[in-house]
Amino acid sequence: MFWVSNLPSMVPAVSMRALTKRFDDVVAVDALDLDIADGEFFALLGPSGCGKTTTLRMIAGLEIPSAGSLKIHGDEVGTLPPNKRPVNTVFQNYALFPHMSIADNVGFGLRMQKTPKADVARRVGEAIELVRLTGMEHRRPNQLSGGQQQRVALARALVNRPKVLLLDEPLAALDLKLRQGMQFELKQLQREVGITFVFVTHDQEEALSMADRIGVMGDGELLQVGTPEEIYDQPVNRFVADFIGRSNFLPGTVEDSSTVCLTNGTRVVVDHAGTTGEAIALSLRPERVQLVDRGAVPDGHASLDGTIGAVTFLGSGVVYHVTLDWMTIEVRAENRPSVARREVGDDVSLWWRDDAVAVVPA
Amino acid sequence: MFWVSNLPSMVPAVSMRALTKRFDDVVAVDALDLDIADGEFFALLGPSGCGKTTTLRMIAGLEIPSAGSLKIHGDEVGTLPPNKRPVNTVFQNYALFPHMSIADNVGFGLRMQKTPKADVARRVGEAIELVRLTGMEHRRPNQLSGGQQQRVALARALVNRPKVLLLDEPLAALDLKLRQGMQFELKQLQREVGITFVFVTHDQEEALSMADRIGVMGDGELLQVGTPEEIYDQPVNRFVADFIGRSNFLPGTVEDSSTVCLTNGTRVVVDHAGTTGEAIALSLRPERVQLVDRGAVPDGHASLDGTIGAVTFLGSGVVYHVTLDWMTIEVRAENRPSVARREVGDDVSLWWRDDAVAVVPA
Amino acid sequence: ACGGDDDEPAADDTDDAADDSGDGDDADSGDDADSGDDAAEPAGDGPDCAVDEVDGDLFLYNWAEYIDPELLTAFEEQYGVSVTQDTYDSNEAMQPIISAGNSGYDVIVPSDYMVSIMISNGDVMALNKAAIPNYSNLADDFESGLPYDPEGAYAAPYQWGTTGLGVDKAVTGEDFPRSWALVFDQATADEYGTAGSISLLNDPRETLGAALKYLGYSLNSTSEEELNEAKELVANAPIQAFDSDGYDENLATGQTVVAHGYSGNFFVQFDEADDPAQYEYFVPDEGGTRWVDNMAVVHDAPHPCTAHTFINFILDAENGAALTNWNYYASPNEAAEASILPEILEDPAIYPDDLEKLEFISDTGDYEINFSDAFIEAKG
Amino acid sequence: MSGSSSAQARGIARFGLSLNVVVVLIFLYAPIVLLTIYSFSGARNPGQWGGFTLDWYRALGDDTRVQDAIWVSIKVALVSTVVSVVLGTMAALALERFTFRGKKVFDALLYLPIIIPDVTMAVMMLLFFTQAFDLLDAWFGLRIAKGFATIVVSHIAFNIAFVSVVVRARIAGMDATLEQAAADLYATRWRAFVHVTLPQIMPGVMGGALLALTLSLDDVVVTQFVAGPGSTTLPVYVFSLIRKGVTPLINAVSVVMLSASLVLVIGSLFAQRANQGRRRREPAA
Amino acid sequence: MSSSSLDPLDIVDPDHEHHHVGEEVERRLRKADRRRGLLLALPAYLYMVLFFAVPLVIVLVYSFATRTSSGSVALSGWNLDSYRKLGEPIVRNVVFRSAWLAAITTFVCLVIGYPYAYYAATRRPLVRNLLLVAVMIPFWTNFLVRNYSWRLLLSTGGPISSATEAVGLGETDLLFTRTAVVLGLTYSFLPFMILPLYASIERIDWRLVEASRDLYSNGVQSFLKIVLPLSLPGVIAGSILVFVPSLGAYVTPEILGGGRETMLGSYIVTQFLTARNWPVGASVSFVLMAVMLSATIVYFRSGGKNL
Ligand SMILES: Nc1ncnc2c1ncn2[C@@H]1O[C@H](COP(=O)(O)OP(=O)(O)OP(=O)(O)O)[C@@H](O)[C@H]1O
Ligand SMILES: Nc1ncnc2c1ncn2[C@@H]1O[C@H](COP(=O)(O)OP(=O)(O)OP(=O)(O)O)[C@@H](O)[C@H]1O
Ligand SMILES: NCCCCNCCCN
Ligand SMILES: [Mg+2]
Ligand SMILES: [Mg+2]
Repeated sequence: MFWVSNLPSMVPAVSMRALTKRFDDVVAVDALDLDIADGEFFALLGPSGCGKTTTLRMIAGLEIPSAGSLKIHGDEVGTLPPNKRPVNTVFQNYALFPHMSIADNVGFGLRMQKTPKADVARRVGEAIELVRLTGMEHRRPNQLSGGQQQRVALARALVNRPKVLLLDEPLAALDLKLRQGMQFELKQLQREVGITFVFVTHDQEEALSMADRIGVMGDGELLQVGTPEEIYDQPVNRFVADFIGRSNFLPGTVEDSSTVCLTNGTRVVVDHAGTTGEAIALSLRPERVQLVDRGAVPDGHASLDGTIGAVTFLGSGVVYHVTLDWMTIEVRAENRPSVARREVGDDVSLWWRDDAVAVVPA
Repeated sequence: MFWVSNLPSMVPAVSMRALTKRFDDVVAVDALDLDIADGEFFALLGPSGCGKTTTLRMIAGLEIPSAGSLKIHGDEVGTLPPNKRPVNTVFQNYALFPHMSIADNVGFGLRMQKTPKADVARRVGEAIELVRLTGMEHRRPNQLSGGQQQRVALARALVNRPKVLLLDEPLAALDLKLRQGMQFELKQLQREVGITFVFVTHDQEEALSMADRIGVMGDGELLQVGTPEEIYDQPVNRFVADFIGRSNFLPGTVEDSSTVCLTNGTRVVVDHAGTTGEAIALSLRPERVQLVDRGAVPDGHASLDGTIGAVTFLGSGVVYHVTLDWMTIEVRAENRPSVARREVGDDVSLWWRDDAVAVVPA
Repeated sequence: ACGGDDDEPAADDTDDAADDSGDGDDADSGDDADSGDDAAEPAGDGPDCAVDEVDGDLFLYNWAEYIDPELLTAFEEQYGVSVTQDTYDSNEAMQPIISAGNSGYDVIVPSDYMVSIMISNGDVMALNKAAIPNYSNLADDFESGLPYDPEGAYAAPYQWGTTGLGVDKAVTGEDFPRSWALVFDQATADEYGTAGSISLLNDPRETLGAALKYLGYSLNSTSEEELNEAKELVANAPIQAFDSDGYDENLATGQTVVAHGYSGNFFVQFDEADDPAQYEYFVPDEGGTRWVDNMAVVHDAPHPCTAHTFINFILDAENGAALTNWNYYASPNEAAEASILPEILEDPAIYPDDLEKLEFISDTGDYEINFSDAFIEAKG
Repeated sequence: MSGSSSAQARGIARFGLSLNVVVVLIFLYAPIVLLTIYSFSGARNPGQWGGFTLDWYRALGDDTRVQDAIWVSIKVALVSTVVSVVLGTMAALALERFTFRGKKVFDALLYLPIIIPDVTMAVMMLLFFTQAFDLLDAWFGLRIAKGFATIVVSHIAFNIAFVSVVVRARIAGMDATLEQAAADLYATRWRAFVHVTLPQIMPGVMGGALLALTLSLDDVVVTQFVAGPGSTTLPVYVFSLIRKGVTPLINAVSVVMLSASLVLVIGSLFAQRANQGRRRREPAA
Repeated sequence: MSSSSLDPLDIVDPDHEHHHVGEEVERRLRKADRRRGLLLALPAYLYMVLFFAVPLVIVLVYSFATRTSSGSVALSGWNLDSYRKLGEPIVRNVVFRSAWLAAITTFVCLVIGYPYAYYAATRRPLVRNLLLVAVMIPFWTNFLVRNYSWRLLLSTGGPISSATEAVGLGETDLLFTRTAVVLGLTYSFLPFMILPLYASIERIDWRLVEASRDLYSNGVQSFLKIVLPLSLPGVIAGSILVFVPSLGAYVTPEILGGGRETMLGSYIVTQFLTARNWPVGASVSFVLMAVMLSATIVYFRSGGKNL
């Protein structure tokens, strides 16, 4: 490996305190507090316009914060120009220099840092090898496929051995099949080089499968930070639950600390219901709902009766839209020969394990 | 509903015979034979450059076939210019007219057909209502979000009540969340209006969840046509199996009509193995592999022993990369509290039901 | 008394020109041949026009600001035709337009050397003198014996003048040599403060001609050595600019101290100055150029009779006087002198006493190229 | 907005850029300001200040020769602009959107008017017209004279080239699928052109028209050679004055034409802006 | 836009009869498309052939003819004399001098035009349009008057001279100098530099600049390594559009330069008018055009389409 792995340290790689960015009257990023640990693969996730790119650009130095503090490895960098930060970026559209060869693209940062010529050549060669593009050094970016361009962008950033690598939707322009391949590679690479990755995406599955921790943003604010499992299984609110994966929201009222009364009157036992009388919703993931013949619900579980309204085949699974009197619930079943397929119109019952739901504010 | 539903008929909506398109020395579409039924939602799927767009463009009349026959509702249309075909297209980038209001965009086709003014106004209003954009008639395309633009493009095509609607990756530019929403809407809409949809995508899950039938293309040729389930469960070859969903390919040799001997010597019972002695591969979907503690395989099933090499959390599921001596197998498990999570390094055994595999040429 | 006794070379040239006229026809792109033939006819029988006959409106192609518009109005009223005048800024721009044919003009006003070029090219038509009785109003030396058209067969003199130097006496003082040395001699130029503040005409014949004159040669010299000498002189003179367009203004604004140019322009300019006495125009003692602008009828004039009538009209005594009283150039029209303002008539700068030292520029044929090349080289 | 925060120059560079803009604007307008001032000068010599006067504007009102020349100029400019915009736009479309025999020759032919020296073009047009007229006379007995038409024809000959270069740049940047979308929506080629292509390339067409207008209004040499009696344009008239002295009358003419075009240009800019503003204010449900 | 000029396109649309598909039909349709292209080009094509190419051929023929002693052209005895003349020192001097002056002019236009175009291209749309129109407006006045105005500005005792004197720099005697010529040419052709530059700078993807900043370039390096190379098409287009007419200029060098620097344009005018030597005027023009056309075609065909 051609870089020295960062030694584990207690100082966060990136540390933001009340970091804020205003554009005229728009608050793009609103008082963010966040520490990203050294060597971590951190994903920023959120809908379009929520401030992900702006956050990344502040870390990169491409945008000056309006307020707050921003430290990289302990040093305040708030107004340092981008060329003076130990940070590199992989841009969404790659931003490869169209008038330079692949080798020149990759070596650009080193040359700008006045690295000795021989070193540049060697390190460029190593970086190009790392992303498996050896032999293409002399091509121009427009002579490469999307996936190859993506790798050049990666090599161009990594070759500088940044303390933090920022990636703004690096895979968004690739088609699904290629994207899946690159996700895997990127994750591998991050493990190998041990550099802190801050990764922006709006594809939840991408974030879930790649990140050590995820920060979910909405409207300039950080809504939840946690491991993929925490975020998926214990979303703090409806927005997070819905944005990360699909979810059914069953409205109800808290009866006591472990019981919720759904709108249709069904009583449901949950782990932590909240304050009595509070209007809440149960977040229930489609794959956690059990679909059985009408009435075949095991004892001791709340159950809902309904009819199959629509069936969507997804390949690895099937989604049933089950119509209840008062709402429609999505149920995901594995596509296995052992699992019986239901038809539209079938009468069914739904049930779930008590620990399968999360209570979120209504 | 403002259009007359097409009466069911035996005449296919689109019928291609040996339809071929050559660009100089590139054969973009190679002797396609395909009938698309009236009212069907047909998806064309395949990797980049396989000829999907070219096929669609021939149907639309934007490309003249080099050879073969192309009929729409029984009429040969091979060289008819696009403006004389009862077909409309939703372009990938929408191709909305930037200098016209939404209403003018939607009414364009009707005006070109010299529809009386009052009719134009009424039908444009209905179409805009159909795609839920009422109130935005007077905006310009650049004042709409991606999803809204997509709906305008749809309305602009549908308002003409075409016999066939062509959609070239209409959702590719939308972000995942929005795309999922639009998939559902589009499918609904197609059911409502009963128009034949020919839909191009390279997103398999999109094709699987939306289409009545799917045609998988590769290199200008049609490799397989069938319902989503047929394509997913009985792929005709490795390419189709891999392209539609993920799959593990276990190499082996046919021993007799119902037995395959895998490379590692394991004997596996299958439904239709093929010719004795033939080198084949077993296509085994990750979600059909059962992951159990080492040795806990039910009797009567072939089993493979391995170790968990990597775990990828996907939200609704978890993918285990199981390392065997001779290959790695992906296994997908549901993410449910009832299913125990495995850790990297766990020793496990794999098994599957006999009908879970498909035999494909090696 | 002076014009007829012109130098030999000029006379020779006229002969050359006459000889060349045949070539000129061949040379003319085929279709001009007919009109060329007309022009090549022996002088004297122009178009069959009666005195005061008009055969249509008049189309006049003239130098800018060269005629009192009221004179044109008078012609229109007198003969019931309308006059369309377009203007040009140089003989050289006018000639190809006329020469090409189909120009649509009836009367043009070429300068002396251009008249001979145009005669040999067949660009102008022989005059029917019978239709121009006022031709006899011309002074004797203008009526005949002009080197470029000795018989007066093609052209009727319009105005004449000289080329010389205008000087800003505020710089030079009153007491400076009236000599080309002011321009060509470094020491003299330094002495009178003209060095680096001189403008010469941007015209090979005029400027090299001035140098030739200073050197004591004819300005129509076709000697290579003499031309070379003149070229060197111009090349080494302390000149600020070669300027045919704004030399008078530049003198008046102090940009230059000495300017080479045409007499009439200076007078108009000096008149405008706060103190006209600050400036002086003179023809240097070594001699200078005398020029005559002439009216001629275009070879394919659509209205030759109106053209003759117009020439006759201008040659009228009163009209000729009006012309000079308006544009401050000397009139060749002797009969007009009675009505010319005395201050014009008595101004030696306009009507020089000593015509001996003046020379006409004549066309040198192939040698023109040497002049133009030499001038380009001299300019650097 | 094309410049992002870090693309926008900061500090000294920013100051230098702004300073350069100011310097360029002063450079461009200093002569214009001066000629405007002198249009109010009482002196006949444009270099001397002769006290404030409106005489030259009054003289302009009386001077039919100048007025005629202005009208000829304007008519020539308008006609040649309209024709060259039509022909140049068609040529641009053909070159950008089609292949056809002789395309390369056409392409090269369209660059020639941009690089030919003015006099050469003047001489060649003069020779061409006179010889063509002689031929027409000899063959058909047609007698044609140079004049307004020959000026227009010559101006079109150079303007087509300038228009097509500008329009081509615009077409090259245009999304071709828009035309396909129009065809798909039952538009014939012609209607697709009118309703979709033309509005899209309009900025290029307008730019080309502006350039053609400027070139035509400013041309001297070609015009002088191909003009006929009575069809003098303003620049040719002004040029012929060059030896006798250009009076402030011509400054006054310049000021009048400048003001007129300024009103037109600024008017259209604001109309455009008001238009955009209205669009922006439309209901955003 | 005249409708008749485009209508024929629809007439050649394939009819309903041509329903059988195949290479033959494809070829025929492609041919129809080519015909359509030709039809579209035809009005301008014919126009340019009749009213430009034919006249040009006439002068081309003249360039092989001989000047008669009266200065007309003898259309006989064809020869290459006028082309031989181009090799003489006098012509070479003129060519070198004008190329040098045109190059300086081009350089000055580039140096002041580039930042202007850059500034304009990075403003919001209204400011952008105003800055571009501001470049065009002076050209709505008469070109001779503009040149005279410069003459006044530069003259001894004129505004510039007075200004420099007032600030203690002494009088500046710029009129009738080489500087004045360059100044005047720069003034005349600056818009032709700014417009294509603006077009190509405006098209630059600014994210590339950010990427370079991210890769440790300072502002100057980003400009030199990214912006400048990417705007090269505009630089070249602008340079052609300034260089070519500067070479051919003749009024400005005479009015502002005091006629002391014979430029190629003046030389050609002199040949056609003063010397009445049309064969040489024509041959110089043709060689100039041939050189420029090759340069232009090489550039424009290699992908740049700017103005
Ligand atoms: N330069 C700018 N000027 C004004 N507003 C801006 C600017 N850049 C971003 N914004 C606004 O700030 C908000 C956050 O934008 P940002 O680009 O960070 O969102 P994002 O989360 O990256 O979205 P996406 O997923 O669409 O890329 C948006 O409302 C956006 O319109
Ligand atoms: N106009 C053309 N000229 C030459 N080749 C072409 C043309 N259009 C398409 N091709 C070639 O034909 C093949 C099929 O292209 P097509 O656009 O139909 O693919 P596609 O399946 O739509 O791909 P994608 O998913 O990338 O859109 C490709 O190899 C492409 O390069
Ligand atoms: N390069 C010569 C093109 C002819 C156009 N002449 C326009 C002159 C504007 N001053
Ligand atoms: Mg973003
Ligand atoms: Mg495609």
